[in-house]
Amino acid sequence: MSTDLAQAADADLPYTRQEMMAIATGRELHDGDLAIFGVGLSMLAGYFAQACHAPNIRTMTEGGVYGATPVGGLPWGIECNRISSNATSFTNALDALGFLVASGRCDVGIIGAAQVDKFGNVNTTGIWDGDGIIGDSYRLPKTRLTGAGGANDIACGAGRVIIMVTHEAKRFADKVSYISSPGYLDGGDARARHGFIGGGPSAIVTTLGIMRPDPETKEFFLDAWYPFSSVEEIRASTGWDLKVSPDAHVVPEPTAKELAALRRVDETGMLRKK
Amino acid sequence: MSTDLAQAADADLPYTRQEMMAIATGRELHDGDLAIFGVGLSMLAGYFAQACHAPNIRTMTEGGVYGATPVGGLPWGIECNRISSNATSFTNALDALGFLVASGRCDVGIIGAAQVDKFGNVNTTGIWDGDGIIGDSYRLPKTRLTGAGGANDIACGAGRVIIMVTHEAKRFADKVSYISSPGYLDGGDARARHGFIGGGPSAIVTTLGIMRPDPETKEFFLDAWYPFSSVEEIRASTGWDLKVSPDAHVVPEPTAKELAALRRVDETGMLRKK
Amino acid sequence: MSRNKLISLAEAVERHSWDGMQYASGASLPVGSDTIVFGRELVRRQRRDLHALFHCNTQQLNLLAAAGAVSKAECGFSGLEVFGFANGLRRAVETGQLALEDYSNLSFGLRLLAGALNWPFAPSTVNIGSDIQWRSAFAPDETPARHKIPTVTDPFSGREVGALSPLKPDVAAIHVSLADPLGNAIMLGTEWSRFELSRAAKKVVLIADAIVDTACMRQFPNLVRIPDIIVEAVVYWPFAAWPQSSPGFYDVDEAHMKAMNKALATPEGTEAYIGRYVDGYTDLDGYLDMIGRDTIEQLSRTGTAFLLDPFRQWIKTPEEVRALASGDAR
Amino acid sequence: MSRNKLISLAEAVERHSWDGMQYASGASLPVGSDTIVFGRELVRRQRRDLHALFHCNTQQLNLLAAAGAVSKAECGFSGLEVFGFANGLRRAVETGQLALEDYSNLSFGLRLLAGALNWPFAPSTVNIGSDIQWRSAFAPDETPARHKIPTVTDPFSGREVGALSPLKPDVAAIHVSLADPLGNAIMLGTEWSRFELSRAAKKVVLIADAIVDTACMRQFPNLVRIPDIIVEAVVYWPFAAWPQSSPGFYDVDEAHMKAMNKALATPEGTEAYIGRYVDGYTDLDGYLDMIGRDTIEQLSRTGTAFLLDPFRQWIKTPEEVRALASGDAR
Repeated sequence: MSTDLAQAADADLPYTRQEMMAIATGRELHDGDLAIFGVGLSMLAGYFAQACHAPNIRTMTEGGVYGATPVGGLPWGIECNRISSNATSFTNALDALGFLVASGRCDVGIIGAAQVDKFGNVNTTGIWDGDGIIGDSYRLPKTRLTGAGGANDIACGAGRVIIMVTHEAKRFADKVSYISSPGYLDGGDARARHGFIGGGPSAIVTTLGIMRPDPETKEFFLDAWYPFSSVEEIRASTGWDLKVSPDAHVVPEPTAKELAALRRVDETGMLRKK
Repeated sequence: MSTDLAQAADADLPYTRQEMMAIATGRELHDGDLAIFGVGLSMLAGYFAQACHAPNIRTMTEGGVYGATPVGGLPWGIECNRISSNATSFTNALDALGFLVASGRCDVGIIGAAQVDKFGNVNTTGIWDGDGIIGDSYRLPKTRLTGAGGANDIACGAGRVIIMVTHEAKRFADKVSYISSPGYLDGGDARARHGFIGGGPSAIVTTLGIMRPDPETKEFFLDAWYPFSSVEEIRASTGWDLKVSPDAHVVPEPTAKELAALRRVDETGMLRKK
Repeated sequence: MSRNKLISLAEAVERHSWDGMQYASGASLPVGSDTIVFGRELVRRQRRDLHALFHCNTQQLNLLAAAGAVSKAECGFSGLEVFGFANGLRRAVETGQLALEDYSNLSFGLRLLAGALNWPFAPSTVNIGSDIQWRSAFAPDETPARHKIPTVTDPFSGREVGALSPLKPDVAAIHVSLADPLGNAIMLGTEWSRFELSRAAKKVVLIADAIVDTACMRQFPNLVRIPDIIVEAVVYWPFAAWPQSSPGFYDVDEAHMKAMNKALATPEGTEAYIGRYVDGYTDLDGYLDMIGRDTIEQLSRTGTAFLLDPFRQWIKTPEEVRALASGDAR
Repeated sequence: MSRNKLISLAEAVERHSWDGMQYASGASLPVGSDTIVFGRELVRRQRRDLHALFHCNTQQLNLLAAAGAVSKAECGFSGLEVFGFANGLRRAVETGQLALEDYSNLSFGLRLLAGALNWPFAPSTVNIGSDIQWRSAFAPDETPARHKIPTVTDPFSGREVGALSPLKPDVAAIHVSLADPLGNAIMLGTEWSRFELSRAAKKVVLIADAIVDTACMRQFPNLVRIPDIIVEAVVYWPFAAWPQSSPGFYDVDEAHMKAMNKALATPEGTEAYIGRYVDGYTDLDGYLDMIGRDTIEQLSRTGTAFLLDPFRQWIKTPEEVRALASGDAR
């Protein structure tokens, strides 16, 4: 199914695909969680959860910004004045990513991805020519991306990780070109080799649906689609032969309460843009 | 020579032995040094140097107290309000002892000792029965002392270390019962085995005189005595066969300026007590 | 978003202490901010077999050791600075009632850092080559001690450095100058290793000399080195560090420091001290009476009082704090 | 006791930068406090072959890379957050003009920590098992990379963790909110890793949005996370982080962030940008004119302005600062 058609269909929805993704991500957060958000969509999804159904979520950004909520629209960064204007505490990177995440204290983190593979490994570093794989020797990327930032640290340390990503075939690879942030590596109990305290990605939430890891193999399967998407569309937009859970189901539409909460957080309408 | 006789002699001096020791220690500090002081005499000696001849000394305590001078008398501790009332910066232990001392940044530290040996090793941990040596197995000390505190860290990291100690034979051992803070260990280049960035003790300043390490063997020899002490008294009060430098000399008496500066710092007359 | 965590001291000690726990305090210094009053309550409740992790000894450890509440302790420094040896701790060590494992002030801080980061070890360029490395009170027969500070080889240079074991206390009682009811806290004066301890401990109980509005924290977020998200409980207790000092609030009580340390030198003195200064009050008012209102006034005339000026407008009165407390204040 | 260290920006760059140096900044984040104006001066003076150590990329590294001043860089994050990819840095990497070594935001901070502590390495439980460990732009032929993040065995458990190499930059230019002439500094907002960087660097130059009396530092010593004893020079330069933000002082300049990043995407755009925004001013007044007085007024209307309120009474006017400066202010 083409993106054009999908977007045409969106015109009839009272919410955007991005909003559905943010709400589906937010639903993964539980009241009381110590939660770390990255910049952009991740932050909106997290603060949406706090505004909607998880008022006692304990929020932080990797900047060491605690007790804050965005003011004046989506912050331009995790240290932006829009998130620095009502914090109760400012510390630093070692505190946030080290003492609170690498320590295993953080319950959940939300990260983004330029590319993700079937074991939930994330690439945000580069795209290489040819087969897209960096190869035996290091070589120059065709397209340099942003690097790992705090996502590698969250991927190693957070109790569970939710990966948010726009659903396009080129972004869903059988194997990412470069593992910037580890998911389940080559599957199974591969994480144990490195002693990661974090549990790994619990969900990949996309603009089309939700994938979850098989408890044994750790390969991600399709768990749910949205009211506006379908199993076929999702499989066609995924770069590996995506398995579908026998229990796969449609994700409940955003409620009026959810949309209202999300839009209070997304004051400048970032997610309303189609 | 008995301590009683020595103290009787002191009655004629316009300064006490403790004051002479503090001044002699202070003279070891140079303008511009980044200097760390411990509690008690060490702090008085250090701030005396700043008040007298080294105005641009950069002072710190292991509490992470910067830019302060004692107010109201000798501080009861390195964090006492008497040193906390005019600081320009308060940080913490890791900063002071780690970033600034273990890093090798600190030029000079002043430490005390319950017992010191001919290689400048310091014991502040305990005194054991019998030969005074802890023995092959750990055993209970007859007298438990204060432990190492920050002195071990200063002994390992500071560019040079000045040891201040009351001169009594029982405190000057051929070999200390327990090395709480390393001097030159068993002499020569033994420090190099452990890669210490600090240079080791440059002087032992006592209530009777000043000892310095032989450049090769690192055994401490007598370099100077005070106007009120003598080579004989010092050798008799030292638990090893103390060598005397051919250049050994008498330490110049405190000047009026020095005494005035010291007494401004020692507001409550701690060092005036005999 | 966080909940009101104000509870009484009695409730905090009841809920957050137990026999045999690894208990940390003293991530302060012997004359400064420590939760001495938490230790008094531990003695009153006759907690036993504590494994004390005190960066430095304070009058709290001195009292706990004298009272026989501690069977193991680890310290960077075990004296009382200018007040001399800690007689209660010393007596417990010399009689073998308490095994005291020695570190230094840097290495103890690094062990808290390692605990906070969940590192299996922290590298150390200190303590190596001295008896701190070779001797272990916890493994007395092993000489040299092989498991206390083993060496590790730097993979870059081949150089050997020490490896320090991480500390993760079960409970840390941390003294702070100002806390809000949610558990955000400001420390005045050196923080020593309270920052690292608050991250290394499994549970953090704050004991604050004063309670302020959260608005104070939003005005000075860079001063809030302990954020509410890692705090279990907040106890309001003025003069909590007495006879030690709290910058901004009160000076060290020199007379009581000396008298207390003298008392703790003997079992009889300790018993008398506990009778008078542990069992001698049942609530905050009684505690302040016990210290003496004159003494309180005198100690409050500290040269550091100006440090508190920017925060006074947010300090709640004892009545306001009582109204806020979720439990019954004692 | 410390001396007046106020010097002009030109003098600071003249004295404290050289071709080929290991230069650190960006111990801030891509939208926050960074010494962008120091980078403009480095470009103006055509410094070359810099080895840039930026915890995160900022518009400073983006500009330096676009201008061809950097041959090696190490980063934890190399984008511009919501502003997207850093086009200048990206172009330099994709053309092979600059070798970019990747770390993460925690590991970069830990490397500064290791540098500050003079550790030969820092243990790491992150970056291992990913291509950050296996791939090295500085040793492209070595796959897997063996010297970038080798493993080290925990002597307590036998577990393998990563070993991170320490960072000790030759010079760090650190943006702070407030500095006194001696070099004591207060940061408002996240300090990110400026605390650790200030201890890891061999030389520290502070660029402050405002200069205050030392009395301000004595009122708030717990906020003075960078003490004068480790500082070489202090530069007064309002809007030093522009177009990035400085909490308390000004918001991010969204329009310029985008325009700047767009310009740096091409050599032509970079040349035009330098002509206008690097060579386009000769002194502080000219710099502020270049930003635009209207823009300055608008950016100063920040929701974080209240953070500065407690300190305003000590802020010196530009004339007072000029009178204090030991060198000629440009």
